[in-house]
Amino acid sequence: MPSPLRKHIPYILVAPSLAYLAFFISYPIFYTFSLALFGNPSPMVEVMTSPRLGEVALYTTLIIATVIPAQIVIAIFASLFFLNRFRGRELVLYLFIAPLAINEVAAALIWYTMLSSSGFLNKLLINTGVISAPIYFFGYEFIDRTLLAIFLTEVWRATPIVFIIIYAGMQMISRDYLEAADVFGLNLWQKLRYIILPLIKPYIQTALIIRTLFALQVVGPIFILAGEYVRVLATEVVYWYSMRLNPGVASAWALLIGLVTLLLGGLYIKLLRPSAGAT
Amino acid sequence: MPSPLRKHIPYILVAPSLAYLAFFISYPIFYTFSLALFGNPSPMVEVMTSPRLGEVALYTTLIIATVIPAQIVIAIFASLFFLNRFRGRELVLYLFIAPLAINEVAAALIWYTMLSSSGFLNKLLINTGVISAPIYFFGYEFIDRTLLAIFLTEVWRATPIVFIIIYAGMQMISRDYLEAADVFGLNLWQKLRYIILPLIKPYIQTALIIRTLFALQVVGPIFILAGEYVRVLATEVVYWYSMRLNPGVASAWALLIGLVTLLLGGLYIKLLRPSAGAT
Amino acid sequence: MVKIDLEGVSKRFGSVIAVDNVSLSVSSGELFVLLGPSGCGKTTILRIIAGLETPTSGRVYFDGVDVTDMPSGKRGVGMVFQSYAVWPHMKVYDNIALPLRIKKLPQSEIDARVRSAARMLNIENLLERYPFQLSGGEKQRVAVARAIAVEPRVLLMDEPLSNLDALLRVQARAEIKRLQRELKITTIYVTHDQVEAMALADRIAVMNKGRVMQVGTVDEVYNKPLNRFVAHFIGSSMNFVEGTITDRGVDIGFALIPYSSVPDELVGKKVSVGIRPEDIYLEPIQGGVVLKGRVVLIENLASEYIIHIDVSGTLLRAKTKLYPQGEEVRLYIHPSKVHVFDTITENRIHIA
Amino acid sequence: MVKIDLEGVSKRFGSVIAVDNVSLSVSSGELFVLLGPSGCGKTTILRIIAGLETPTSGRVYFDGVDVTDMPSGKRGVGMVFQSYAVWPHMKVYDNIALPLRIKKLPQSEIDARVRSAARMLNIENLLERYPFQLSGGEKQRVAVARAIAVEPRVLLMDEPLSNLDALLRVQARAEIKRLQRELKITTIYVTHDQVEAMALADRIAVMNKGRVMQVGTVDEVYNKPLNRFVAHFIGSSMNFVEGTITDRGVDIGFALIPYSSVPDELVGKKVSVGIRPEDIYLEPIQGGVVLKGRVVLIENLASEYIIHIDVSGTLLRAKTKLYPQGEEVRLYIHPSKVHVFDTITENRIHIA
Repeated sequence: MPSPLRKHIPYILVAPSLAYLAFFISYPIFYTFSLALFGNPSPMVEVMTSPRLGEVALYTTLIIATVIPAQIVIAIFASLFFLNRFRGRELVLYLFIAPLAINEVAAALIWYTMLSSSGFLNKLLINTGVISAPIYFFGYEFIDRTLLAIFLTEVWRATPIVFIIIYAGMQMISRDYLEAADVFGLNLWQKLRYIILPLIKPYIQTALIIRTLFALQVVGPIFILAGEYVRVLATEVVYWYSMRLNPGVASAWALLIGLVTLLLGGLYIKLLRPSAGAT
Repeated sequence: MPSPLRKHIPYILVAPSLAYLAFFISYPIFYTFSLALFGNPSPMVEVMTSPRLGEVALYTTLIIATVIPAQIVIAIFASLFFLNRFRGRELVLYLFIAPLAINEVAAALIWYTMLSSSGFLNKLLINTGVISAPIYFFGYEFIDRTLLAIFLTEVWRATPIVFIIIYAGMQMISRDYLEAADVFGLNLWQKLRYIILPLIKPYIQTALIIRTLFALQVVGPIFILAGEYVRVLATEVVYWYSMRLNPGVASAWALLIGLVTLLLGGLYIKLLRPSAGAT
Repeated sequence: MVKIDLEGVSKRFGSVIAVDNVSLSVSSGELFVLLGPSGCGKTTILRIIAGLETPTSGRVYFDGVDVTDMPSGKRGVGMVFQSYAVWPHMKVYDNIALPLRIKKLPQSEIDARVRSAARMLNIENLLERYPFQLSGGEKQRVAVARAIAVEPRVLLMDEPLSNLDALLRVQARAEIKRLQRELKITTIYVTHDQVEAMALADRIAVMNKGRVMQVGTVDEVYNKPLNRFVAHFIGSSMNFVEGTITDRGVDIGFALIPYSSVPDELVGKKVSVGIRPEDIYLEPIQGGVVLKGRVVLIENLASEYIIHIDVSGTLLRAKTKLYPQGEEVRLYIHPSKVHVFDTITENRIHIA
Repeated sequence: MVKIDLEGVSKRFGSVIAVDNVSLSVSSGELFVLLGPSGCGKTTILRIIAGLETPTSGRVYFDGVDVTDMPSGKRGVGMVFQSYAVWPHMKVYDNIALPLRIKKLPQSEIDARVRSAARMLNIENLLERYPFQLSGGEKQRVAVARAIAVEPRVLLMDEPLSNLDALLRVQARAEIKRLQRELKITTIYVTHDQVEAMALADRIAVMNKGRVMQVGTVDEVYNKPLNRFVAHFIGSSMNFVEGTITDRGVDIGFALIPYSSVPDELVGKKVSVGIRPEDIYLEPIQGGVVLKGRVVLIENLASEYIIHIDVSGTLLRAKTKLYPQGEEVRLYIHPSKVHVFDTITENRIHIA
């Protein structure tokens, strides 16, 4: 068979894949773009000048800037913990990542129930005499506490995925690097600072990117825990689409999510450039 | 420092992790169990004898049994495609996994808009003269087509994650195994059947487990595309909790999701036992 | 059994030239070794012959037939990979049988061939094992069995012994040599180990930086290395001393190595002089040049010593069975065992 | 410089006994080599001395002080890992400096020590490079520099040359030997390569299956191996022939190796007779026993030949500089170069 034909075989065989890509993936994406940008006035312009933008930016930033760092720190310490071989390690590990198996909406419902005025936490605190009246977490007046509830729910639900990434990263560190550190007298904290953290940088980066991506898309838990009074980018999409029946503005918010994702992704890649040669 | 004390240092250092595990992870899980099992009548018994169970089982099975195989097949062919080095490969690859960056609810809204009676698809088909009246995808009378819409949305939205897993698996196959196949005269299909598929079995298994886990938790898209008339396990949780205000029955459905997940996970592990020595 | 010819074969990867205009002829039934350091292009040449790479330019012929664009599977080659590439999910039997099944041979023929190959490699008792149950040496035998079971016209081996430990390597290389003698398949063997190359080869091609430096028998490349690279790479690592050609021989500063018939045009040329450690003696030899030196280090290898000697500031290594008596020693070298290379071109200068 | 003693050290991993009741004494300033095949426990012993493993039983002493439970970082050891373990995210300078910074040495002292170690290993021009920019040989030097910069009481080396190619390995081992002679640090060196072990060692401990088989100088382990394992492992792989002790010597079927004073109680014992390839001659030697055989394979290593000879059905390998004339050859062996081992216990039988 002549060489040029052989070279084209892979392309011929995968023509269906390309068609799939073009129609099935690209079309819906461009459709969203056109909905968001074109119109009179352009929905995108509408969104960028709307008074809701500031509020949305505030809550989105607040949630992401507290939840994600907390998850990374917890995941790093949990990974250090699970690197030790101990009895029952596997069981504890499965327990730790169990929340992965629970739907985000169900997770929010569980925490809503636990933190509600007649929920477990208040009962416990009242029965032990720590407080005399229930603490209210939900409602427009208690927006700080609602944010705390969102924080707890998100940390509970999504830390396992961060943990899995960072744990994988730590397992990839050659044992020799750590043993060399032991031989040369580094203690646990010095090992963490000088050896482990620099070496898992690429994994922290991956975790940050994935978590930011998903955190920007959380809708269900926020609606459940905060109804309409904590507005973030993702809830705006649903709000404008389903309640205000305005696909244009909804698409514009969706596009904003995409832009913010790309922006933060780029930022992480720039800031957490893996140290030369660390692999 | 005497040896026994040194051995316990890791445990002492990680006591906070254990406390975190016990209170933050375990408690909410056990809480759900108790809500689901205890009561008079036990919500679990109520669910297992309810007439909705059959319907829920049917639709849940139908969606999972069509969506996931389709995703695996698409992911395998896409991975074969992306193993070829060609110009612009990276760009096409990013485009292919782009739907990952789109919220499940937003994805459902996009497809709802495209498939609605006045949406893009119907306009296209009418304008090109293929049909004269719009095809209705949504509404109780068109439940088959609604299921098709759910299928399309889920395949669009979640195939990238399956692709990433299977592509990673294919990249792990030593080039030598494939080149040995070339030297010894295996063609592309023989390579796929005798070498590639057996070697990526563990990755197919992982993809199946992860996808089943997540597919069982999809709520938003089904509510958006099918309102209340396609009932699956996950939507029942929300329905009983939010609309019927019955946390017990909601917890029982949630527990069922957990059980089905474990059951299917075990089944995959049993059926797709990696071939001896394949690593 | 097939004759293989490479005509002006080059291969570029991006801006890297892996193989640079190589022409070679491998005779029918010969065991031909491609020897060189890593990155010298020897494996790329093997892969081009196997059909796993397409050359950027040049042609490959099997018995005069141009196979440059023929797919690998059609060429009738058997290949043993460095990693063995024994498919991990199949039993040994299936590893050997799969290429035969693909050819749609009758079941009885397949079984006969698998068992015959297994018998030849002494792995009949391993046929029902999975690769992960095998040692490195056993995997290597399976890989060889798979390659010969297809009854190839050409057998290609890419460093098949490099993952074995030293003792096993010495045994396995003798087995490969015996097997090749028996089957008489044209065999091309790639290695970076010069001892292995010498032990196995009918002929050796010594390669460096994508080019063939010298093709010849073991004695040719060892006794008459055509350039400094071959001299350095073959045999235990050579001592090199800078010198100048005079009308009476080669002046290496601390001694004159006498040659009777030095052509006039060579006089004054700067040269590198190579002397193998085994050609430096601690006892007088006939016609030998004497050097005086001081012992700085002795490596005792039990059956011989490697003695590091400082001769007027130059460090020479001598391999000898004699243990030096005292620090100050006399060394003897014979002019016929001295290799002279042009310092600039690094090519051998024939001088006697 | 410190003296190291191991007293009845054992280490189990689950049900596997990696080290089995090993007692050793390493003298102050000595270069002591632990030699054995992979899995023999040599690395585990090194790691126990380093403090990276705690022995299941037994004690480790540095100059008489029990350090068994002392954390690794407090022992004052420098270690060179097989993988080098040069931290990939730090420049060479920082790799060498970090252990000194941890000790809170003044900046000027750190800089002086880094530069002095770099000078000794000839890597001063690499200090600003990252490890991925280094070759294997350069990484190995960095690892050694890091280990000596901490001015250790003991230097531990775990197969530091096993990832280098053959030529470099031969050079690097001479450098390590010279460096150790100069610094006089007590050094324990682990390797599976018997040539490397012999070239380097003041004394060698030959290990197998977690036990020490023999401790001695190069000449002791080569000339008087205490058991069949040591005989097989040291030197080029030995020929073994089964035989029986008679009152006149050892009967190996096709020949009688004569000994004058055979103790009566040994007569009739089944023995394994070991003869090194380099102790089989193709030309007559004084007091030699003659064997007749047929050449089956010749490996030409240029400076010598390995000749495979069939002697009445037994295959012997001879290493010689003579090329055999014709297929039928006579072989000569000397009774003093024949090693006799009890077939059952595999221990050496002293016989003359």
